[in-house]
Amino acid sequence: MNHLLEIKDLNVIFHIFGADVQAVRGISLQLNKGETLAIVGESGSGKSVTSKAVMGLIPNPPGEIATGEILFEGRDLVKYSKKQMQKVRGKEISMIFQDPMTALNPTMKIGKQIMEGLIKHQSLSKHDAKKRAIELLQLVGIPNPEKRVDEYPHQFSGGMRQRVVIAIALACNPKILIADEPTTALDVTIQAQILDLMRDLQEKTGTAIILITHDLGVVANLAQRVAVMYGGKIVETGTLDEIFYNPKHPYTWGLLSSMPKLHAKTDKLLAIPGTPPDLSNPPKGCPFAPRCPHAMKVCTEHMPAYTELSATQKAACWLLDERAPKVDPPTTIGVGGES
Amino acid sequence: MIRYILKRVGYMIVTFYVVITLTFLAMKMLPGTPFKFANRLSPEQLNQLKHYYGLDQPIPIQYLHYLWNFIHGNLGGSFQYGMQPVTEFLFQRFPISLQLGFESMIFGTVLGIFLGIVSGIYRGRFLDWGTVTLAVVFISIPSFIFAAILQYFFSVQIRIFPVIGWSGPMTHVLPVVSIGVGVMATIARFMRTEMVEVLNQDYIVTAQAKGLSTNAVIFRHAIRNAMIPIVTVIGPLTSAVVTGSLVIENIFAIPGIGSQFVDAIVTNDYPMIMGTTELYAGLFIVTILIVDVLYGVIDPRIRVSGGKSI
Amino acid sequence: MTAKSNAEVTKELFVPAYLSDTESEKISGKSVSAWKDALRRFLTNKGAMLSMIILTVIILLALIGPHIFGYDIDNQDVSRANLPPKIEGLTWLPAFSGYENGVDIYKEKNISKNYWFGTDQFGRDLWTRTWKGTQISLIIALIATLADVLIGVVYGGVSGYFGGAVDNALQRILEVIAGIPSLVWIILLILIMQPGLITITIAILATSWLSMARIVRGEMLKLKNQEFVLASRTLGAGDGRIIFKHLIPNSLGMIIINTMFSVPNAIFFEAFLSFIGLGIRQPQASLGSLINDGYQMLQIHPYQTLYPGIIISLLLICFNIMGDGLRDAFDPKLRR
Amino acid sequence: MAEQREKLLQVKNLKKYFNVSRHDVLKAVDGVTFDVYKGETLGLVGESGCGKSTTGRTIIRLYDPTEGEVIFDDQDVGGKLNHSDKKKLSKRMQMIFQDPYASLNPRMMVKDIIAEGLDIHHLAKSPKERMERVYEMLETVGLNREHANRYPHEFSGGQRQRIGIARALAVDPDFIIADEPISALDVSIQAQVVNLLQELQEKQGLTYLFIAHDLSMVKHISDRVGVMYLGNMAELATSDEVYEHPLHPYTQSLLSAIPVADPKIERSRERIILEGDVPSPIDPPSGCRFRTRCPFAMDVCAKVRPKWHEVEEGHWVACHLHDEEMKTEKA
Amino acid sequence: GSSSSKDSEKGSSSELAKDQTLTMSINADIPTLDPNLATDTTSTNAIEMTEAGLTRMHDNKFEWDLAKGAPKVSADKKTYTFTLRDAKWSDGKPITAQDFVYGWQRQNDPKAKPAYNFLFASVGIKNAAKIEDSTNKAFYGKYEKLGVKALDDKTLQVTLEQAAPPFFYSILSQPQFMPQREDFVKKQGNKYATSTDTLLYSGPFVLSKWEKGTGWTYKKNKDYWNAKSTKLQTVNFKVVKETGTAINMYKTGQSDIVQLSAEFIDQFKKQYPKEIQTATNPGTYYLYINEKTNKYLKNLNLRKALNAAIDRQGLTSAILNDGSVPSNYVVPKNFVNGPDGKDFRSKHPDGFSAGEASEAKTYWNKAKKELGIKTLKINFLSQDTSKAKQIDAYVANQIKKNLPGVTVDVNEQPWANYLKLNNEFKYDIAFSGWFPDYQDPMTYLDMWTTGNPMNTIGWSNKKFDGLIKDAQTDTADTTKRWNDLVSAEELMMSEYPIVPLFQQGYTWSQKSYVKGYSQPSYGPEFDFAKAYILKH
Ligand SMILES: Nc1ncnc2c1ncn2[C@@H]1O[C@H](COP(=O)(O)OP(=O)(O)OP(=O)(O)O)[C@@H](O)[C@H]1O
Ligand SMILES: Nc1ncnc2c1ncn2[C@@H]1O[C@H](COP(=O)(O)OP(=O)(O)OP(=O)(O)O)[C@@H](O)[C@H]1O
Ligand SMILES: [Mg+2]
Ligand SMILES: [Mg+2]
Repeated sequence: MNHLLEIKDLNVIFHIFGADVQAVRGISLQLNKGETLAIVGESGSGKSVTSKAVMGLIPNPPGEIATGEILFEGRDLVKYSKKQMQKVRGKEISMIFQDPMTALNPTMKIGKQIMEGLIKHQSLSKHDAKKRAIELLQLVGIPNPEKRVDEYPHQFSGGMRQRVVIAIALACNPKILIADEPTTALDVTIQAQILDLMRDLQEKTGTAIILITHDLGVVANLAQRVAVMYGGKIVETGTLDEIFYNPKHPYTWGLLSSMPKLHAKTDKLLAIPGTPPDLSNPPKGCPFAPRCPHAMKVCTEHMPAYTELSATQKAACWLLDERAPKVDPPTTIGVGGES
Repeated sequence: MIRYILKRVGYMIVTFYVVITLTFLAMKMLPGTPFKFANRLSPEQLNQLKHYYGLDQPIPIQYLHYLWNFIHGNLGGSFQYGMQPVTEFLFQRFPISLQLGFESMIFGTVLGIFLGIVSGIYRGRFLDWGTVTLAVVFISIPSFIFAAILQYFFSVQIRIFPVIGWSGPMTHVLPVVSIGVGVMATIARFMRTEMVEVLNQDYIVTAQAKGLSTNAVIFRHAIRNAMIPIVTVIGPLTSAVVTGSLVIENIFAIPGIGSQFVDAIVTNDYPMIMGTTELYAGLFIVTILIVDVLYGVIDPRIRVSGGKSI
Repeated sequence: MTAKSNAEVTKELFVPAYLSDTESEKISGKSVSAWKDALRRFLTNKGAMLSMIILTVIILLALIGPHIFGYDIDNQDVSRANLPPKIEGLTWLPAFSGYENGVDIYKEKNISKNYWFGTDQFGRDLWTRTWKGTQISLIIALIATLADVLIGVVYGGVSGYFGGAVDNALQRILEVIAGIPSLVWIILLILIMQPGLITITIAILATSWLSMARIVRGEMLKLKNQEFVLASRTLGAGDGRIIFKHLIPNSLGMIIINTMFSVPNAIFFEAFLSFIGLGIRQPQASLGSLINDGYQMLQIHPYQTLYPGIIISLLLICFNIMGDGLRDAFDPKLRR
Repeated sequence: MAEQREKLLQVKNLKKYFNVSRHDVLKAVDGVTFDVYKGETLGLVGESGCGKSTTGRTIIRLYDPTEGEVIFDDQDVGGKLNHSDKKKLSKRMQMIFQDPYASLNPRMMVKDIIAEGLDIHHLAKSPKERMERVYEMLETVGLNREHANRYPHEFSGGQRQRIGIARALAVDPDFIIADEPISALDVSIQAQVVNLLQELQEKQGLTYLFIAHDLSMVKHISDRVGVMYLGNMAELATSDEVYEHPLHPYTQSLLSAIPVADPKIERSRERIILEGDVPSPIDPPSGCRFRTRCPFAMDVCAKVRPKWHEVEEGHWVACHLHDEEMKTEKA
Repeated sequence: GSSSSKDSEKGSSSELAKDQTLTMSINADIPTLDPNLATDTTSTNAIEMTEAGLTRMHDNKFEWDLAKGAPKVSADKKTYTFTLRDAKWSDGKPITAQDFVYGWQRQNDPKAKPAYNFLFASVGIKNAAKIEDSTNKAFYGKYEKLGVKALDDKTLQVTLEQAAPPFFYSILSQPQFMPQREDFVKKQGNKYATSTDTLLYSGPFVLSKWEKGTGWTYKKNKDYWNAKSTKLQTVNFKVVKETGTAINMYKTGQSDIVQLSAEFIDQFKKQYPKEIQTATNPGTYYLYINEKTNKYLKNLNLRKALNAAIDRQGLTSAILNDGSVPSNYVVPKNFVNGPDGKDFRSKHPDGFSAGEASEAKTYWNKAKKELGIKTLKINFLSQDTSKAKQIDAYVANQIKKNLPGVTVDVNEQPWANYLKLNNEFKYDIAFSGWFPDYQDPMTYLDMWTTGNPMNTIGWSNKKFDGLIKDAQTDTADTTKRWNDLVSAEELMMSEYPIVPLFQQGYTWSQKSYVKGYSQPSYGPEFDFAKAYILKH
């Protein structure tokens, strides 16, 4: 196997208030060198938990990785000790969080926050680390970096903070960068700056990116492959084009058709009715069944298996079973129709 | 920042002025005469004494007089000590109380922070449970009872520490502990809450994601942030320390301002009550000011903008 | 996951399932208000529950305790002075044996009646006095706290709700008041008034409302710009409605929590005042004055301080733990 | 088409300043002019902090305007209003809020939340009528009768937002200001709410001021769109016009910055990426507010504040590039 | 201090210890050492230990101190000429008769704010009463007219208004009658007697350290004329306000003498039976009964009822328990002997009891009938000290218990307000006490005369006034004077204008190696002038 990262049948459970929240239920994923994999899905579908599991940062208590493997270059990170994991974090795999306003320590100088990882992983001297920190700030496009290394986060604007967070994540040239909603808290114009920056950086460093978002626009902009999550499961994966132009899962349909099109006229959005499932008491069958307009009896009883649709695309839906009635995707997703 | 400090100093002066006025008025409202031997004095003698102390003048005049003297550092003479200047007593005894308070504060704060950190880190585990219980118990036991028990145990039974005094380091232990445990408990409780709060912050996860060791995360990121709000409790805690020292000084016969104050109250030594009150108030006000300014100094978010928004 | 046996999946299952709109909007479970939710959380907090039980017991004893033996608080009889505690069935316990330093004092003084908490130097039954004292302490705490809540809530509420110049003025005043240490306030007050229940209450009051006012103001400032309040405003609601329907119910949690911490503060301060001789007047007793009286005897007749001491500590501990419990129960962060 | 239509709301040179400290005035809205026609949806977009919410809140009189006129149905509602005037206004003008979690009082039952307007305006003659109306509202927004006796925290975000809509609708208003009603919701849920709003508009002839920063959604729902930047209106036109022929450089860059959920378009798109961040409204740039980030900034932009004028019928813009006078001056 | 931690019993040898240091704890600071201002026992004691007068009290008897011996008395017994010893101030200068004259005059100079100048009038020093009397224009403040003169450096002549009363020589030991040196007093000005070096010493000890709030230390005064009788080299006083703390110090050997409060006495009796000491002192405590403004209390039966209602034995044994004894009298026991050498109390050793509690009810019933009342509310004024509070609780309870229908409202006030209310007759009964100014029954009796400012009970009896007047003026016939005083007390107590409660006692504990220490009933409160420490 030459995947950079491979997640196999990952299950994560949170024990809270007498209930067990099954946040992630048997996820399998692969990530290759240099590619960008987007994970999209409903809020609470387990996107962040999956990424935290990779980082070994599931808070325990209340959370735990119940079963599964996370193979990084063939080694199972789940079995890693705390110490071993610390060597991976920040060095091999690093992470950017959603809210740049809270992701930085308010009482520590920007420079120092960047230097910490460098000193830890690359054993740089303080002086060299600082030099590198300035370089990194320059790299992420912060003007006047010599001066700004000695400033505190509150002196930076949101967009700049997010750049700093990216600089921290990239400090040690990680092989994988996990970006958990890196632009959700930002304005569109700033978001565009950040997305540009990430693309540039990836080109330069060849880092593989796991991009978590629920903004399909961002996905279209940045990703090569997409995994769609729902109710703690991956319901569909494929290349960017496969997912956008040839989606097979009704949830993906719903997702695509509920977005208005900027460049096309849509009369009515296709809403997905209802609310996401309660993961402390997940449905027996397909998690999407209660909201699925094409739901069949089987859907509420049995979890569908993945159907390999192409070398790169697969989906878990009973509609893909040969016994199922043929259902056409709604026309509203017809972005491919090219207006 | 400078403007902020100036503004605070302004309030401080107003507050202090109110204190002076209030204490003055309170003294005027006190029933009875200040002269201990009034019963043995003829009315004539009494009037003479009143004249001597300026007590026969109308109250507004007395008030202005008092303010005037106050500005010139004259707080009057102590009735119980043959009119010796009150300031002399304050100068003599205040440093001792200050030292006691300071040591108690240090003891309580350091230990409290430590316990709070431990408790916050091991949230929900046995250590946490133990610390929280300890804190609640120490907050709940009046310091004088604690002091009496300590004295009986360590000075009379085991005889490690002297019963009274304020000379060698050994004499400091029991009083400082008696007052300090309360401080410790309060700080520990507060620190724990802050620690738990901080450990849930995103930047802690960021730090972990950098691959820092648990110790580095806790020491470099969590503790500092958790400690910033601690500064704000120090102001009110001074009050607690002062209250504590009031009785503790008596129990350990420490010649501080606290025992003096109690005496003054019991003997109606008005100038002394006023002087001590003003001193306490001054101390308290200055502490709050320092704490507020300090808060700005430690927290970079406040440093530039000046002043914290409450 | 992929290797799912298809055996049980029969063709018949591949028919559309009827899905109603109402179905997808259904909420299972019984309706719970935020109050009930907090209560539920509080009830599962073992420490807080235990504290509440202990408090209830103490309060009950404070109510009935003084009547058990038919003594009043000033029932002196020096012939039975300084008797150690003795309880008939519990004489095997050293604490209730009626012995002091190995001597059966009851026998020595030829007394047949049992005094559960012993007697003081006046021969007054300490059981009666202790519970009566608990009553007084609780009453002081209660009055002080109630008034504290009222003053604090009104002051903070007005300041926070009306904001602007009103807030500015009130805050400056508050700042000045808070600049004066509470001890100074209290001592000045006690000096000019007659010591006693009312004075103590007023004295405690004079300073204790400050924290309540601050907290309520903070809550008001936070809440009044919350969208649900704005929504009510856009619906044309007046100040009264906003205050009573929206602001107060939502700050009640904080108010209750703060009250839980005010009660022990009041009790504690009363004890402190008693200790420096500014407390309740004889023959009335409060826990603080009992401790102060007994304190002189601590080395000789420790039981005279012990029981009031235990009760006061229990009260303080329980109120504190309950306060903590309530804080947790109301903490929105802990809510799912 | 706009000409014949009746103006429901006219906003003229509206300003709202906040005194953030003794020395600083924050100019959240600094002279905004626009009309809203009966039955239409006017979208308002712009970056965070540009004054969209403030505009909405000032119109509905949550804030008192610092300056300017607000004429609602030929009545000036921008001046000093007493409580009963405000109350009257509130029956006709309503608001839907952004945060579905913060906008419902957690201590009140859904029925009391929805009926609050009825209670305030005494619109229900009996408790029974009140309940009837609550049920009606619940059903209108696609919820069940059983939901009336529940508390907000038991609902999901989309459901809560619908409760907020029901509350606004209960007093039967003509005009609704929707302040980012969907930005806190999941993508799949957003459509529920948007569809609901559109349905209601069709059925009840409502007029909306729809505030959002998601341009695609604004375009979808709005008849006309106004673009705000730093307290000023930059451009206003029909939505197609704005999206197809944006005149203001800010509008152009805003449009190019939005990632489109279509890989092909994304791959081929040219972007105008703006440098830097939005300046502070406390100390805004002189002249044109946008000049500090504008790729086409001229000298005049720093000196003269661009005029808000109609370049084409129904297409308003405030930019020197499109001001004939300035153009000639430059030449 | 002599800090042997063994509470040794072997101190039975009579060999002196090498280290003659005595350490005591005390609950009050020295307020002032200026004999003009000193009013409290601590100051007085300190002055008596560090200064010398013409006489010195020891074991309740006076000894000649700076006076070489008995003075020459003139025939009319009005002029007394003392010859002074060769003695020195602590700065080496001799103590002269002029120093006495200055000291006495300063005590009569209103500007020097003397607190106890009335003592000069009480003894009958010539013109003292007039100098004190502010209505007397010719004399007021003219202290140079006082009947005291230095004939030469070593001869002091004192002139009295009449023959000297019996307490003349004993009162000369009091601080008010001690010498003060003019040049020194003037040089120190306001600072006089406020610290160790702003004071000159003439007595057995000098004050070597005086730390306010902590305590003070005496060192033996080598220049004292009688230094050979002073054995102690050092005496430490430590200010300790909490009795418990003081006890702990004693138990751990950190002090040699400790004053015991009631609570600790039983324990000490058991634990340290050989060390515990008891003595009565002349402090008497009683209740004032307000006859001036309370019409009910003018009724004799009611007053008797109050007197009989209180079980004083219970008070002294259970509440006070410190050696105090019940009293039914005005002049205390063991305080002063008459010309016959017998104690004043010898005629009525147990005083004038109104009877038991049962009799109280009888009186009360009579009073009720006479007054036509069923119930009575009594406002009981007292002080807010902790000791007074205990007594109040007991007394109030006794009255309530034994006089059914009487309710007592205790009003505990700080000293100053207590005095004010007392002087304004705003009370029904009030707790009060008296310490003697001089060693004579008169100090307990003259204040009850009509019009005396100290008479704050409103009781007035012409015959009593007459007897006191006689005793005051007719000082030459000591036996008649004595009998007058005895009759005066009898007369007073037949009307029960006050409710005597108890005569105070002291209980203290002293380590068995401390000898020669006493707490006499008149004179120094703690007399360690001749104390010494045995080897232990
Ligand atoms: N620390 C935690 N304790 C308890 N439950 C948790 C915790 N973290 C996550 N969960 C639960 O796990 C589930 C998945 O959460 P996750 O954060 O992965 O969602 P997400 O897909 O990232 O959603 P969003 O888009 O809102 O970020 C949720 O139901 C959440 O309640
Ligand atoms: N009550 C207030 N007091 C002071 N400043 C305010 C107040 N309300 C808003 N502001 C400021 O006014 C400016 C405009 O705010 P407004 O909320 O209208 O922006 P917005 O366009 O709605 O932004 P967002 O998209 O973030 O909601 C901001 O800088 C904001 O900080
Ligand atoms: Mg997430
Ligand atoms: Mg907004």
